[in-house]
Amino acid sequence: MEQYLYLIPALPLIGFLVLSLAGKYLSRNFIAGIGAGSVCVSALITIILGVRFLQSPPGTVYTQLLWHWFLTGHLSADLSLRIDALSLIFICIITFIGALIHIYSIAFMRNDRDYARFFASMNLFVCAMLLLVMADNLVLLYLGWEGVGLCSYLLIGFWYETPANYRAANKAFVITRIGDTAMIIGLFLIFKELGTLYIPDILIQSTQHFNSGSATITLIALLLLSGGIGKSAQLPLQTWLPDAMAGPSPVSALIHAATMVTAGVYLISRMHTIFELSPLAMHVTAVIGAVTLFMAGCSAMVQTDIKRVLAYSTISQIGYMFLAMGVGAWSAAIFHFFTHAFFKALLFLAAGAVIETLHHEHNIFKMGGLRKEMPVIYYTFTIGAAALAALPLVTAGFFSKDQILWYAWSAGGGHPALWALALSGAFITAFYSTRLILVVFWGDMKTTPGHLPSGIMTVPLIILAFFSIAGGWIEWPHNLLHISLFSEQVQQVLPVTQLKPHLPEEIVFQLIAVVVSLFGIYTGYALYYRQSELMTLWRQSANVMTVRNFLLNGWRFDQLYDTLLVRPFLFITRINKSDVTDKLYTGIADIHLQLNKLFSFFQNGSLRWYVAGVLIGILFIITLQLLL
Amino acid sequence: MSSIHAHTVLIVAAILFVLGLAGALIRRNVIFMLLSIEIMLNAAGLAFVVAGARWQQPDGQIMYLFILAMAAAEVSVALALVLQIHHQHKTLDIEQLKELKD
Amino acid sequence: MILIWMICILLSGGILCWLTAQRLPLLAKWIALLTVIADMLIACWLFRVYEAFPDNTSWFINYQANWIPSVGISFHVALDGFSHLLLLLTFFLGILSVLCSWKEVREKTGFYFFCLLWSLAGISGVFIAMDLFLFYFCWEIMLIPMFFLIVIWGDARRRYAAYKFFIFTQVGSLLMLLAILALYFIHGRQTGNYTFDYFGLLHTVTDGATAKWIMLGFLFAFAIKLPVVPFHNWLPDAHSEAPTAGSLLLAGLLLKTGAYGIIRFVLPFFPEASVSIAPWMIFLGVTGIIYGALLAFSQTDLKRLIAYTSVSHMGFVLVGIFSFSNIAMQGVVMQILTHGISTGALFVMAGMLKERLHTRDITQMGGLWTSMPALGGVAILFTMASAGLPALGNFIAEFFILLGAFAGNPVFSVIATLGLILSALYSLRMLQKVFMGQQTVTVPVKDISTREFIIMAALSISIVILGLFPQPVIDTVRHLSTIHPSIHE
Amino acid sequence: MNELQLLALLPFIVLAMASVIVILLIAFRLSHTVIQVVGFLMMCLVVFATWYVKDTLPKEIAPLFIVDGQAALFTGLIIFSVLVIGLFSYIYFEEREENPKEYYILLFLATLGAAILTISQHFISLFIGLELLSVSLYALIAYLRNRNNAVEAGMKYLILAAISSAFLLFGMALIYMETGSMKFAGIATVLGQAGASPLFLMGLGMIVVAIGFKLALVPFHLWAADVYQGSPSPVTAFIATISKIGTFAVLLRFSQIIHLQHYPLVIIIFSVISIASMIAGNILALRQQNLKRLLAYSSIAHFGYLLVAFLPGNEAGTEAAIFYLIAYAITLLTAFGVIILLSSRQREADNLNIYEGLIWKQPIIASILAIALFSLAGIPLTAGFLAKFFILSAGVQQAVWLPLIVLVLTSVIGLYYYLRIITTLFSSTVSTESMPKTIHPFFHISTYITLVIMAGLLCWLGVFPGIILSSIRTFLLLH
Repeated sequence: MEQYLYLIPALPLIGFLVLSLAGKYLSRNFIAGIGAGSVCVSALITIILGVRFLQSPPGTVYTQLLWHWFLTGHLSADLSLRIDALSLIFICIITFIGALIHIYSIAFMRNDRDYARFFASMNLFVCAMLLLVMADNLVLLYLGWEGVGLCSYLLIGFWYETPANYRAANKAFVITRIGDTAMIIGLFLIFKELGTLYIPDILIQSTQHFNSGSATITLIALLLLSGGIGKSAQLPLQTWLPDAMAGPSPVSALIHAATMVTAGVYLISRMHTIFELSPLAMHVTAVIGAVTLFMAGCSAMVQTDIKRVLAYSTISQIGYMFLAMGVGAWSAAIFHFFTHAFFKALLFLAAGAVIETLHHEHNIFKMGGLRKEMPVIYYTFTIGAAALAALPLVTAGFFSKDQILWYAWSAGGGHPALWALALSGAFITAFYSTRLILVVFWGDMKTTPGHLPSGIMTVPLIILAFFSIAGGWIEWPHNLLHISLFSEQVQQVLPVTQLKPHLPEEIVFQLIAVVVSLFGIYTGYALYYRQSELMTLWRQSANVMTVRNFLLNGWRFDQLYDTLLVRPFLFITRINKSDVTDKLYTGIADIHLQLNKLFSFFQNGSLRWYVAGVLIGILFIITLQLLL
Repeated sequence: MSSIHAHTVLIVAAILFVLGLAGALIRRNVIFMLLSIEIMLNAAGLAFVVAGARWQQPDGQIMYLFILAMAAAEVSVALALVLQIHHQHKTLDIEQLKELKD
Repeated sequence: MILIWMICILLSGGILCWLTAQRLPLLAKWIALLTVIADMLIACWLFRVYEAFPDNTSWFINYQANWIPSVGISFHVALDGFSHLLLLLTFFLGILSVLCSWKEVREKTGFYFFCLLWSLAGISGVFIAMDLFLFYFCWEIMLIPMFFLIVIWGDARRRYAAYKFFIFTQVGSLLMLLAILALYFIHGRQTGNYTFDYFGLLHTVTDGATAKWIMLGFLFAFAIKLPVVPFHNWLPDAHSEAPTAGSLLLAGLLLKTGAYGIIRFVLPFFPEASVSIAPWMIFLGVTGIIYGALLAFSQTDLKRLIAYTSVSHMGFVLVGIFSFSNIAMQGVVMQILTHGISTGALFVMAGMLKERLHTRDITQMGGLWTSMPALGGVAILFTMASAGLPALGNFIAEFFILLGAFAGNPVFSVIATLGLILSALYSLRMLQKVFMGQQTVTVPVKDISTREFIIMAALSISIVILGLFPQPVIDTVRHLSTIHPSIHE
Repeated sequence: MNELQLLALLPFIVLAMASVIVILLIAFRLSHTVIQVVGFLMMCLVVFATWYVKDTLPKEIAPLFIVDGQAALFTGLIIFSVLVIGLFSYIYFEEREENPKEYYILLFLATLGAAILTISQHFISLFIGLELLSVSLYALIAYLRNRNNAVEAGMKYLILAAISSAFLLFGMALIYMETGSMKFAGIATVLGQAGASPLFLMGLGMIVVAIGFKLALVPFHLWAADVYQGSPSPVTAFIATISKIGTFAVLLRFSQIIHLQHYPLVIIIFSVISIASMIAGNILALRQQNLKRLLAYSSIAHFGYLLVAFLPGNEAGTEAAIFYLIAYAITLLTAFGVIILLSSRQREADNLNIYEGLIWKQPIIASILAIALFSLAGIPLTAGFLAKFFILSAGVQQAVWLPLIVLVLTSVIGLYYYLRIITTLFSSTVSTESMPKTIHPFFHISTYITLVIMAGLLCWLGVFPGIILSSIRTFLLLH
């Protein structure tokens, strides 16, 4: 099986090459076939691989060396793939959800002019993302890391003619680049300290080389964390993700919900040893996760653009994953990634379908009453939203989020404050999920729908909906049912979560979580379905509206960065456009021209001046003589 | 002749020389400039003669003869040019000859 | 001997072009193309010879002939892996520069190709000369044809640009000449053997202060050529006013001679002095990275923008060289190659746009991706290369340099790494202004032609190959780790 | 004086006879062409004579002259220059209505003066040579009296040259006064015993004035541009080359015998003069639109460079200076040749407008001029580069850093105006000025061929200077 490993990323790559080079000569069906087909075959191979992997003894690692990339001195990196349980989970999600989204896109993008370009970019993305998670060294990982960044850029700016779109694309690329740069500095530091960039070696050597909590390891961890923060849109580099919704909906589903934005989660869990050696970095991760999940959740509550709601919710959910990792609940984080991928992809695709049907209407308050018109979308969306809201027991989201809430208190790095933030996040999540359903699908119809989505679009939704429910059943809280298929696999790679001593009963926390999320749903229902007076009152209150606008603009982070960084930068570049050092040289040239004028003045044709010149000469010589 | 005496004459020559130079600087008329230059040349000649006398050699006087010959040749060319200038410019004022300049 | 033939082929090809172009301009173009291709083939063939050469640390071709024996000047040319790579780059870009002038140059074709080929000959000479006088000779020779290329076929401000280019480089090179002479006499007095030979002068013992001054003479010339901020001012003007092929050669090759000079001469001749000046050089390099990027960001002239990116990228070269790290040194070589290709490609692209739109002002462009999808794709590839995206050659280069520099100078290396963010900024801005948004140009714009496709394909393939298979390059210049005693891992 | 001594003077005697023969030819009313051809043959004869006497060198003809290798070199260079100038003169004067015949008498007399300077080792011979040169030049400059302000130029040159002669004479008198000898070697002996007195140094300073005037060094350079512009172009070429070569030859000999460079005062004076000349010459030329004036300024700068080679006072410096003069003479003659070829009855080709886009109209002529300018600018592939290289090399050897740095920096300034002319030559707007018709096909073509050969020589010297260098060395050993 190992020798076919390369096919998983290679197939999408071939798809990309064919589509980008020959795209304009191919028919639409053929493009769709290649674009979606390559990823589907990849997914198939992955599934076969996954089955094999599950059958093999624990701790199995598949590796394949493609070629030696470079070797100079101690620095070497190969193009070689490495799959363990952690990678496999990611690969499965990437290929499987990727395949579904590609299939969905066949119909979704049907009428777009740049059909081939779309699939080419999507294929390239899948390839890069696969390389990211399959890399056995950090350089290759970085290749994938930047590759997905590029694809994200290309796809956010897919409709490049609209300024907002390419601005969003630029913003996404630049902000993630800031994180990436920190990350690559982390790579340098790792290499300086350990002399290798081969991931297994790093994990082994770091425990021998560093004392727990030493400054260097903390620095490394924080730098890697910054990379993760950038890619995963965590505080303070989260501002790009809401704008990234400018891309087509399948892009948002694949890149900005299911896969790329979770690359940070992958990186941190991949390098878990380093983080575990640094309690401070772990703590920072947890705090960032908790604060992000809360702040983004708050913003999600007031958004009016359906995709922006989902974008903020994605930031918030990834915040949960960071929180989980920060407290040491590795398995929970990965599990949340797993379930989140399904339901968030589902939500985005469904939202895409809604937007498409409503003639590109993004504002949820201009939607409404779609329950009857598009039932399949309605039900699947509701399932997704329920999973997001963590509706107990029936949705995948519940199982994963419940774990995180529990560990936020109880795990080694847990803290009641973190738990409180996470809990309030759960409430908020439930609230805005409900709000979304109610506003979009209930109430009066405000925009008449156009063509309903075709079967090609709905089938992936149904499949995803299924997994949004069933996906959680492979891992139950151990006090309910003793199923832990997922964590068993993950724990081959990642450490088992350590619990604090003397904890309250777990069931208490679970009940609180259930109550909170149900209360959130109820609040949403109360405010939006019943059109409560409170709502009207709020609408009139200036203070509330200020808060609302503050949240609507994502806590005004954009404005903050604008004043602190963007404007000074633009100012400096603008005043120095003509290069201040040039003044020096034009100054020198000017001096010479002035001297020329001065000397020319003596060339005035008057003979007596010339005689005077001779006189000056002899006087000069005599003076010199007298002086010496 | 004692050397002090020689130096005294040398001072006379130097004064003559400076006078000539001053004349060349101050006078605008070409003829007067040429006259001043003659004075300078003769000052140099005087210096040569004094020097020759100091060393009891005829060389200084020989040199003076050469100077005379040269001055004559020079003045002959100069006067031809002066004629041309007068012919072309109707003036001998050197300040009027400023066609060639930057 | 084969090396001399290579240069002679270029020189005679140039003269032939000039002679034939009066009657048959097309023939002149073909002669030019075939001349460079012939050299390229020889160079490729030499690469196989080189690989078969048992010990690749030494000079596998070494030819010496008398020139002016009375003052110890000889015609000494030699080739090692480093020179060889640069020769390959020279001929590769040479072919492309001929190709991209195919349509652009309509008048005075013969003289144009004469200048082009002679310039290439001078550049090749610089890379193989092993006699300091010969080196200086070639160093100057390559400038004159380039000066003509700019001043005759350049844009509106071509005279200003050409003067600036020539005068800047001349200041440096004359100071270098003084330094060469000083070294020559010091060596001559010590050994009694007055020679300009590289290997002869290599082991000159100079005391600290003298070595420092002589080194500064060399360094000044190379720093202007590289260019190092604040001596970079000639570059944006020259690059932006030159014709496409001129910009290609300037960015792709002429700048590289500066880097080559530092590696080949400054480091081995002045081991101690170069160590003592290293922090300053790294500082200037980092300044260049940041300052160049800031300037690139603010430009509205496309070619000027690309030119400033060169300033930024060459900053990496300086940092890499003076961090005395083996890895960084490999990175420098990679940067030399990949910057030549990627920036060259961007200049070719700018040339294509100018040919179609008759402007270099990016504020007058926009939305061109719609009408030129292929060029848009290529543009993305090369702006991303310029921004240091992995899988493309530039990444390897910058990664090596920064990684190598990090061990010794972590602070500077980190600041230099910030240049990656800035490079993303200016790259994206360029892409956005040219290719994104609503199409502003009303005239119909054609996508790339077959000839242009060949150029772009060659450049694209090479940048990807360098990104994915850099090992042959690394192996070829492995011996550079021995060029300076303090080069370490 | 014995026969061998007379033999050594043979080239100079032949040279002197050349003027006499030309007078006779005029008396017999022979045509310009005949005079030209005879003059040419006489000059060839001088070259031949120099070659013939080469093996008997060195020879001292006491007390006035010494004919050695160095003198032979300079004389050879002077004769070569006058050959070329004579050739150029034909088409230049034939096109103008004035009677050109007497011109050759003056030309050969002036050449004789310069040649005598190269062999003089005594104040009297120095004075005679210099005055022979000067007085002939007064007439030569103003030869075309009705044109081009020639008379004004002549008058300016005359008065200034006469003043400088007066300085020279007074300086000589002072030195004679102090040392009791007018022979260089005699002066050196006295100096060796008694050292330099203030009066002696004063005399030296006055001589420097005269030399500085002849070489057009700052601050005695003010005449140069006006005279260059006003003179007929062949005469300008003469002033720029032969007159300066002769003067420099005598300066060199004087300094060699007296060991001038041992006096710090002299070194300082010459350093300052050299630096000032380099700066002023190059800066004055920056915006000059008149090619002849521009060449005047450039030659001011070039003699500043030359003094850098003179400063060290060593053998390498002498070699470098001689090589420099050779390269410089060829270069300037080439440049003036082009000017002469492009000049017509109506106007001198000295305005830069005429040269616009010349390369596209007359590619060969323009290329020749471009090569000459590159050589002046000191760009490789041309003799000018190697010349500058040897100067730098001589300077570095003696570590005269300040003048060297100034040399480097000012030659960069100089680059600007050379490039300016070159870009004018290559500019895409072609000058509308009509080119003169060729009236005298034979002389026109021979001038043309000479120019091509000289340009070729420049390139050849620029790439393979070996032969010239070694022959300079052989000649210098004859002393």
